Amino acid sequence: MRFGIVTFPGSNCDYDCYHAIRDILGEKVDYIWHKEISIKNFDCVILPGGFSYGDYLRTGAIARFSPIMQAVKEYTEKGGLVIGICNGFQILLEAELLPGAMLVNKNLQFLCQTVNLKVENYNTPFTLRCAKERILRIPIAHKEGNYYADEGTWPKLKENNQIVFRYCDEQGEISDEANPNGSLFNIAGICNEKRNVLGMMPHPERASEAILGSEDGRLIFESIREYVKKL
Amino acid sequence: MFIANIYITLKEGVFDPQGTIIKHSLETLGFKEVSEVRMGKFVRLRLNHQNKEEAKKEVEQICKKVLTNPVIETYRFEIIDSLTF
Amino acid sequence: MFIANIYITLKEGVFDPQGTIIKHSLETLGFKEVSEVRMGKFVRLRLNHQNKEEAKKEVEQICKKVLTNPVIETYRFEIIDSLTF
Amino acid sequence: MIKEPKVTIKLALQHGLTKKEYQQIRDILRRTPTFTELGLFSVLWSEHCSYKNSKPILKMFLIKAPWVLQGPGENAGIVDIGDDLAVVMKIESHNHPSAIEPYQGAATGIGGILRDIFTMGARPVALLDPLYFGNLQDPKVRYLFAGVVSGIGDYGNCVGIPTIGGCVYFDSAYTTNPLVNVMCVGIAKHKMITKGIAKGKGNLIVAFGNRTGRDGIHGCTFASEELSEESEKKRPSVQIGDPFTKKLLLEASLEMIEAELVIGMQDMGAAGLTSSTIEMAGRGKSGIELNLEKVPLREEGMIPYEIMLSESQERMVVVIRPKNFSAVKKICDKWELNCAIIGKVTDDRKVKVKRDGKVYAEVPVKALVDEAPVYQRKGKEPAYLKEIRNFDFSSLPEPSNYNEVLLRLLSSPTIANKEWVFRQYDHQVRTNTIILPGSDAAILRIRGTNKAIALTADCNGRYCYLNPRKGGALAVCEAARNLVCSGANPLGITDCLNFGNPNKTSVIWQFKSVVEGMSEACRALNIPVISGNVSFYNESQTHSVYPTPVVGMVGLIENLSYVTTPWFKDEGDVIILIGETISPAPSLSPALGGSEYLKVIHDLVKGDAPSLDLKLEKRVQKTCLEAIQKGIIKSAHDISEGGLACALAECCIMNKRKMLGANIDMLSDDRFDFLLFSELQSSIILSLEEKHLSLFKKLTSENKVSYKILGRVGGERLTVVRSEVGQASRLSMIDLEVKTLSDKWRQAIEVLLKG
Ligand SMILES: Nc1ncnc2c1ncn2[C@@H]1O[C@H](COP(=O)(O)OP(=O)(O)O)[C@@H](O)[C@H]1O
Ligand SMILES: [Mg+2]
Repeated sequence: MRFGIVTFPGSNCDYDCYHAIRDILGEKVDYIWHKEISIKNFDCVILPGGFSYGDYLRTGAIARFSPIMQAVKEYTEKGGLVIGICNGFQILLEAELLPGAMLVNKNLQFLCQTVNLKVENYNTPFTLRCAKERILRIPIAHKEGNYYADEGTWPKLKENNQIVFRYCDEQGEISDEANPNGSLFNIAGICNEKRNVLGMMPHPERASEAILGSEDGRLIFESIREYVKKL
Repeated sequence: MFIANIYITLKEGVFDPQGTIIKHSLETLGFKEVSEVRMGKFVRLRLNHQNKEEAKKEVEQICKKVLTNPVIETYRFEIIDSLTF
Repeated sequence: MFIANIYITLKEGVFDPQGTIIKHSLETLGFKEVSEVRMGKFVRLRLNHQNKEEAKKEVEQICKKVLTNPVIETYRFEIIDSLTF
Repeated sequence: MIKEPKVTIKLALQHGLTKKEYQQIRDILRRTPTFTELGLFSVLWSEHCSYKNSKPILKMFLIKAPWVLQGPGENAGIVDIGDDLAVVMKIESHNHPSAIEPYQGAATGIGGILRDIFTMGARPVALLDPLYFGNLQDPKVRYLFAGVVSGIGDYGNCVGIPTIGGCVYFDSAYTTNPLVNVMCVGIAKHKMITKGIAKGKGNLIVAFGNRTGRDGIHGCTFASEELSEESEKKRPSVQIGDPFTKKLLLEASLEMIEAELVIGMQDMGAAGLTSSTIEMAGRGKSGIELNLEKVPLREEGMIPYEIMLSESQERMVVVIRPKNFSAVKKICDKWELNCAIIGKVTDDRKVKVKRDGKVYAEVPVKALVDEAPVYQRKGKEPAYLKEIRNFDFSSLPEPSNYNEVLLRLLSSPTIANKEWVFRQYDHQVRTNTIILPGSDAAILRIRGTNKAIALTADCNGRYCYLNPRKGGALAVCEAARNLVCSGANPLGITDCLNFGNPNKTSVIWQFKSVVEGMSEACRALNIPVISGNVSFYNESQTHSVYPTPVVGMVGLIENLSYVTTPWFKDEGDVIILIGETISPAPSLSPALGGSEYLKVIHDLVKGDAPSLDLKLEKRVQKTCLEAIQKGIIKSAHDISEGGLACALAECCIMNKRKMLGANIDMLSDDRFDFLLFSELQSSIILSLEEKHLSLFKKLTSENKVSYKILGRVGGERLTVVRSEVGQASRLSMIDLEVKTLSDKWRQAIEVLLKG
C-alpha cells in the first residue's frame, strides 16, 4: 500500500511519519506538497504535526486554505482514509472535516510528555488492531490540544462513537489528573461519522520503535494497513 | 484609505484558559477588584479601498473566512477613515 | 461596576512577523486591498470598583505591570460603565 | 530620509570607539571616514564582532585534534563522527535581550543559533539551553524564568528542532542579569559542509529571506554594554521571534546547498549585512561590491548606514555563480521567500558600498576584519578571594536530622528535577532522541548507523567565583563526565564565556584564569574547543554575575549497546563508587566549598572550589567508559551538586516508571555531613551485577583507580547507615521512602513558582 504525507510550510513531523512508515512499517510512502491539487494513488493520507504557517493566526487556520486541502476534502468524500496528527488534527478541525475546535492548554504551556490513552472505539480503520483494554503509551507535544465542542456537537460525538482516544492513567481510569490539557471529556482523538477521518493529538510516529521507548503507536499504522489490505 | 480595527473574543460559554490564568495572577499581585478577565485578539488592517462600504464588506469576509473560527470566536470591527496606521 | 477594554499592540517600528504572514495569506486568498496587518491583543476586565477614576488608575497599573512590556508594546484602554461583560 | 550627520570625534565616541581607535581609522583611510564607514568600523571593531578584549586569552585553548574538521573562526565548529558524517555545533548568549524581554529575547536567541548551524550545510538536530537565574522567591525572577523557558520552547518547537538538554542554576548573583545561553547541534554529510566565504570575481551576492527594516540598529553594540535603565528606553533592542520564517529559511538554505548551488553562505546576525558580507570577503581574501538599491527594504527612507547595520531577523546571504541564480530564485519562490542580487564579488580586497551609483563606503576588508584593535588587558586578583576562601569548615554545626537535610537539598531548585522546564520543549521531534532530558546527557541516534551522539552543557558558576581556574577546569570535566557516564567518548567543546565588564581588572583576571583552567582540562582530557562565544558586561549597577564559562560538549557513542543511564535498574545490583576516594576524614580535604549544602543549609558561599586532579579525572573516565563498553555496567551517574547523597537519591528516583531503593553502608569516623554532601569531583556511582564484580575490579586496578562498594539496589527506601572503625554498632543516618524523595525532587520548582 502507499501512504501520502502532506507537507505544509511549517510541517515538522512529515519527516518522522515518513521514517515510521518506510523504515518501520515497511510500506511505500511519498510526500505531497501542499500546493498539489489532487490526491492520486494513495491508500491513506497523513496530515502531519508541526506548525503550519507558524500557527500564527490560530493552529491550522491558514493551512486549511492550501490547495491540497480541497483535494483532501474530495478524497475523504470518496471514502479515502485521512489521519491528522497534532497540527494535522488542528487543520482537520479548521477545515471542518472534523467537528469542534482547539483551545490553548489549560496551563497555557506547551506539553511534551508521554500519555496513556484509552481506546474508546476499536471499530475504526485506525484502531482495529489495538487489543481490547490495552492502554497505549504515546507522546504528546502541543500547546493547543484542549479540545472543545459545543453542546450541539458533543452529544452527537458520543452517540456516534466518534470519540476514539481519551487520556487516562496507567490503569485506564479517566480522570482530571490524567487530562494533560483540559480537553473536553479527556478527548485525545476523534473520527468523523463515516470513520474514515481521524484526528489525534498524540504522535503515533514517535512511538513506533522500541528504541524510542514505546511501540504502541505502530498499532495505528498497522491497523490502517490491515484495513486497506482487506478492502 | 481606511483602517479596520477588529476585535476577536472567545464566545460566551467557551472557557478561556488565558483569561483565567491572568485573573489568577492579578489576584496574587493584589489587584483584587478584577472579577473577570477575557483574552482576545486585536487585529488592525490597513485598507486601500476607496469606498467605505466596500471596505466594510471585505472586512466582514476576512473576519468570517480567515480571522475567526466560528466554533469558538466572535468578532466585531470598526472602519476608520485614517491615513496613519 | 465597570468594564475595561484594553488594546495592546506592538510598538511602532517593531516588526510584526505574525501580521506579515497573515497579510501574505490574505493576499493569496485574493484580499488584495489589504496593505498591512498588525496583530495585537484585546483584554477585557470586569472591575468591581465603585469609582471610575480609581478603576482607571488600577487598569493603568495592570497594563503597565502585568499585561505589557513597554520595551516592545504599547496599550490604550477605555473604561465603560456597564453591567454586561 | 534622515540626513547623514557629519563625522566627528564626538560621533565616533558615541559609536563606542575610543579616541585612539578613531585616529587609527583615519590613519588607515588617510581621511575622515564617511558616516557609513564609521558605522562599519564601529560594529566590526566592537567587542561582539572583534573579540578585541578576549582574543589573546582565547589562544590558550586546545583547538586541534585529528577529528576536528573546523575549529573556531567559522559560524560553527565541526567534528568528524565517521560514516562520512560530521557534527556541527555552536553556542551563543542572549543574556541582555532576555533580561529586558524574556520571552522574545530568549526566542530570538534560539533563532540566531539555528542559523549558525544550517548555514554550514548541517541540519540542526538538537538545541540545548544552559540557564542561570536569581532566586525563585523573587517575583521578577519568576517572571524572567517563566518567560525565557516559554520563549525558548515556542521558538524551538515551532521550527521543529528538539531541545534536549541544558542546565538551570539559581543564585542571587544572576538576579538582574540572567544568563540565557543557547546551543545548537547539527549533522552534516561531509560534502555538504559549507563555509561563510566570498570568492571568485564576478560571482553574485544574493540576499534572501525577510526584508530589511530598521530593527536593532546598534543591537550588537548594545549587547556589549552594561545593562542600565537607559537601555530599556532605547529603540526596541529586542525583536519579535519569527520561527516560521526561520523554518522556511532553513529548508531553503539546505535545499540550495544540497543542489550544489552555493559557494559560500552566511546568516545576517549581529551587525547584519555588514558583518556577513565583509567577514565572507575576509575569509575568501576577496573584495565585495554592494548595490544597496537592490536590497529589499521594509521601511521607507532608509539610508545606507541603516541598511548596512540593520539587524532585521531571518535574512541570509549566499554567494553563487551567476548561472545559478535562476535555480536559487526557484527555491526561494517555493518557500515563499524574497530573493535579490545585491552585489558581486571583486578581487580588489575592498568593500565598496554603493547606492544608485554613488559610493558611500570604500574600505580595505583587511582593515575591518584583521586590523581591529586587540587589547592585552592586565588582570588583577580580586580582593574577595582571600577572604572567602579562608573558611574553617569545622565551625559548621553538624545537622541533627540528615533526612531533613537531604530532602531540603533535593528541593533546592538547582538540584531539583527540571521537568517543569523541559516538558515545555518538544524534545522528541525528528524521532532521534533515544535518551530524553532528565539523564546525565541526552542521546540522539544517528540514522543509518549503529551510533549515537551524547550532548550536555554544564558549568557551576559558584565554583568559578571561588576559584576561577579550578572552576573552569571543573566545568570541562563535569561535561565530559556526563558524556562518559552515558557511554560516549567526548569529541569537542563549544563554550560560552559569560563574564562581567572586561575593563575591570578583576574581571579580566577571572576571565584569564577560567580560560587557563579550561585549557588545562581540555589538554588533559584531549577534548578540543571547536567554537564558542564571549559575553562580557554581564553586570548591573550593583553586582556582577559569577564568572560562568558554560561548556557544551558532544561525545560519540560508537555502538548503541553502550548507551547508559544514571538510574538503578534491578534489585540486588551492587552499587560502587569509583574515583576520588572518600577519605574517612573528609574534613581534611573538603569538597564542601561552593556546595549546595553550604548554600542551602548554612546560607554560605565560602571556601575553595572542590579539589581536582586532572590525571585522576582522566583515569576515572577511562575506567567508566571501558566498563560500559565491556557491557558490565547497568547504571552510571556522576556526583555533582548535592554530593553523594543527592546523587544516590537521583539514581533511585530518576526513572519515574521504575523507582528503586538502595541500602548503603559507609564507614566514617568523621563528620558524616561532609561525607554525604561534599561535591566530590572525579567520582561516579555505578551499579552492576555481582557476577561482573571481578572483571570490574580488574579494570580499576589496571587503571589505578580506587573504588568502594557502597551497598545494593533494592526495596522502596533509600537507607544509609554509618559504621565506625572498630565499632560494631551501626547508626541509621538516612532512611526515606523513594516516593518521598521523588515527590520533593519532582515538585520543587513548580511549588516555588507558585510563589
Ligand atoms: N534548561 C534545560 N533545558 C533542557 N533540559 C534541561 C535543562 N536544565 C536541565 N535539563 C536536563 O535535566 C537533567 C539534569 O540536569 P542537571 O542537573 O544539570 O544534570 P547534571 O548534574 O548531570 O549535569 C539533564 O538531562 C538536563 O539536560
Ligand atoms: Mg551528571
